[in-house]
Amino acid sequence: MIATETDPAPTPSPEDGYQVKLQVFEGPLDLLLFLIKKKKIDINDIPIAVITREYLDYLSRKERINLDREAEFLLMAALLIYIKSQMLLPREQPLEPDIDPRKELVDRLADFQKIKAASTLLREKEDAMSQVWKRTVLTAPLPEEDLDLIEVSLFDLAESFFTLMKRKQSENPRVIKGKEISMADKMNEIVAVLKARGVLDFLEYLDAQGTLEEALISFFCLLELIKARLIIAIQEQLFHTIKVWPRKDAAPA
Amino acid sequence: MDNLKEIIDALIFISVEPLTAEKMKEVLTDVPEPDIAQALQELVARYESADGAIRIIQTAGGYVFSTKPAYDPYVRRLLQIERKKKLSSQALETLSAVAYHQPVTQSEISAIRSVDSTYALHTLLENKLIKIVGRKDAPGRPLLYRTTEKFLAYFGLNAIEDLPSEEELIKLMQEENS
Amino acid sequence: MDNLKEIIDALIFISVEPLTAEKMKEVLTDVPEPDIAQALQELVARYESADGAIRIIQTAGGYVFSTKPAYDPYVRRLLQIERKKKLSSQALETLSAVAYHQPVTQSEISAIRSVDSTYALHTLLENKLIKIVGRKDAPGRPLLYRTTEKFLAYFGLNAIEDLPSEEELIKLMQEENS
Repeated sequence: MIATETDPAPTPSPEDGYQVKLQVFEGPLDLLLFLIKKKKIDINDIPIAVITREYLDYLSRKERINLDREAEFLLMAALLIYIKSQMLLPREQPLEPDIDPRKELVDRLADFQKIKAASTLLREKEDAMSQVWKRTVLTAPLPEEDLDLIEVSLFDLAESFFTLMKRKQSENPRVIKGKEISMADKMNEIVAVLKARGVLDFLEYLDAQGTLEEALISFFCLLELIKARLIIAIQEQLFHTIKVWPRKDAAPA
Repeated sequence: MDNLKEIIDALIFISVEPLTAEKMKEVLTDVPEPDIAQALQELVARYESADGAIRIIQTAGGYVFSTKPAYDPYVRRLLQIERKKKLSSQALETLSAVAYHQPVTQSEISAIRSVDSTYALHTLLENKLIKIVGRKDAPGRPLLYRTTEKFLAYFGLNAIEDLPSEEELIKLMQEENS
Repeated sequence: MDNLKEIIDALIFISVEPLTAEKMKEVLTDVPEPDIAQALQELVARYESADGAIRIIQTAGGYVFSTKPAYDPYVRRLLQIERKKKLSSQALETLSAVAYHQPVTQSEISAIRSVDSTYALHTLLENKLIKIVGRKDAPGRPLLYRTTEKFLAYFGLNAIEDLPSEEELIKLMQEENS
């Protein structure tokens, strides 16, 4: 019965695409709060019959509701009707507040109302902060050191792995992507990077290469440049990365 | 130390993240804590009352330089930004629900809002305004969410205790109802 | 313009790159060039003579804030401290690969990441976030790695099963389809 009364069977029409924009209420609690305010009802003593009628009436004006959320709105309708039926049960004594069938809904509404109020206040803060600008700080270069403590969250960790999976997925070893890279270009690039930065962490540099092929070419270039005595590569300790410097006495590349 | 204020000035200026009192202490090991606190306070006041366009604000548990609001139009003109992006109302509502109920699961949030909140949570996660902090000891062991430091900084809050209080919320609700 | 100096102050402060005179002109279209030049000069002088630790220097064709040299030792000390508290993205990625694939060998990790991960593993070992748990029954009998108790404690996990599952991650990170 509920279904026939309230189910506004979606009629496909060209306007359907615009439902989201017309949507006024984010969810059923939002709609309920609106009706309660409109009727100037005390949230702690909701005349459930009145509010249920209003709610169902609103649902029937389906153009106001985003169809994606229909199930959630209907669920609330069912809850309202259920509460109404509970209220109608014959009783010997007046309702105790604790067993008032409306209690759970009232609690939810009160909490939701608070969240809405908090949103309003946070929006004000957001507006104020939007006029305040902080600097984008570029970190000054410092000598490399071992990094001991960490300050990352579980999500950083999970996200890191997710990014890794995505990267793996997009890598197809049988297809060589990108343009052809010449050794000469790559060598010039390395020399240019060294000029700009002074020192290079070679593992990081290899990692930054787009493809395995490019990384391999970079590695051969590194060997070539060492052989040509244009750069120095040093691995300070076993397991540590290889650092590369331009040779001071090197002829201009 | 004679130039303690200036040292703190330099430290706040150079720090990548809001500089906490703890970090200041780590750098200024020989300086008594109250001295640091006082110098800091005087420094903040100095920028506040000075003519300059910049000042020090307290946010996310630390101190950081920022522009004064009056210069927003010029900054936006320089950066060629029409206006800063704001959160959607769904995202903001979801974020409020996380902030006031944390740590909280996805289905709890959806129940509070009476709407499925998966997508809003996803947006907030991507923007690093919330984070996963573990799992709830409940059937299905759902993931638990909390707000982040970035959340505090985004709203100019210093700590989670600075969220609008119960009284402030009630006051606002009464104003709206009358 | 009354507060021209302060506007320039804000612009230099916020600019990611050294702010050129041309850029200032672009933002301050209505202001005569000599006025900008004079305000800039006065602003630079103001910071130079003020007590603060920061000043404006001319570099790479533009103007940029910098700390005064006297504060270098403190700045360096702070940067060292800040640096130590960050795990590089390399290390984090490696840690995530170990977490989700444990027990795992160095060459398996390197294959997953398509990068040699020896150094990152070494860093993680030193920090006791991962440990060696034996050798794999495979040619060369390579070492096997697992995450540690410290890893769990750090991320607030009771057990490694509490890590968000790959399916959960995919769901969370999915682009909205509708």
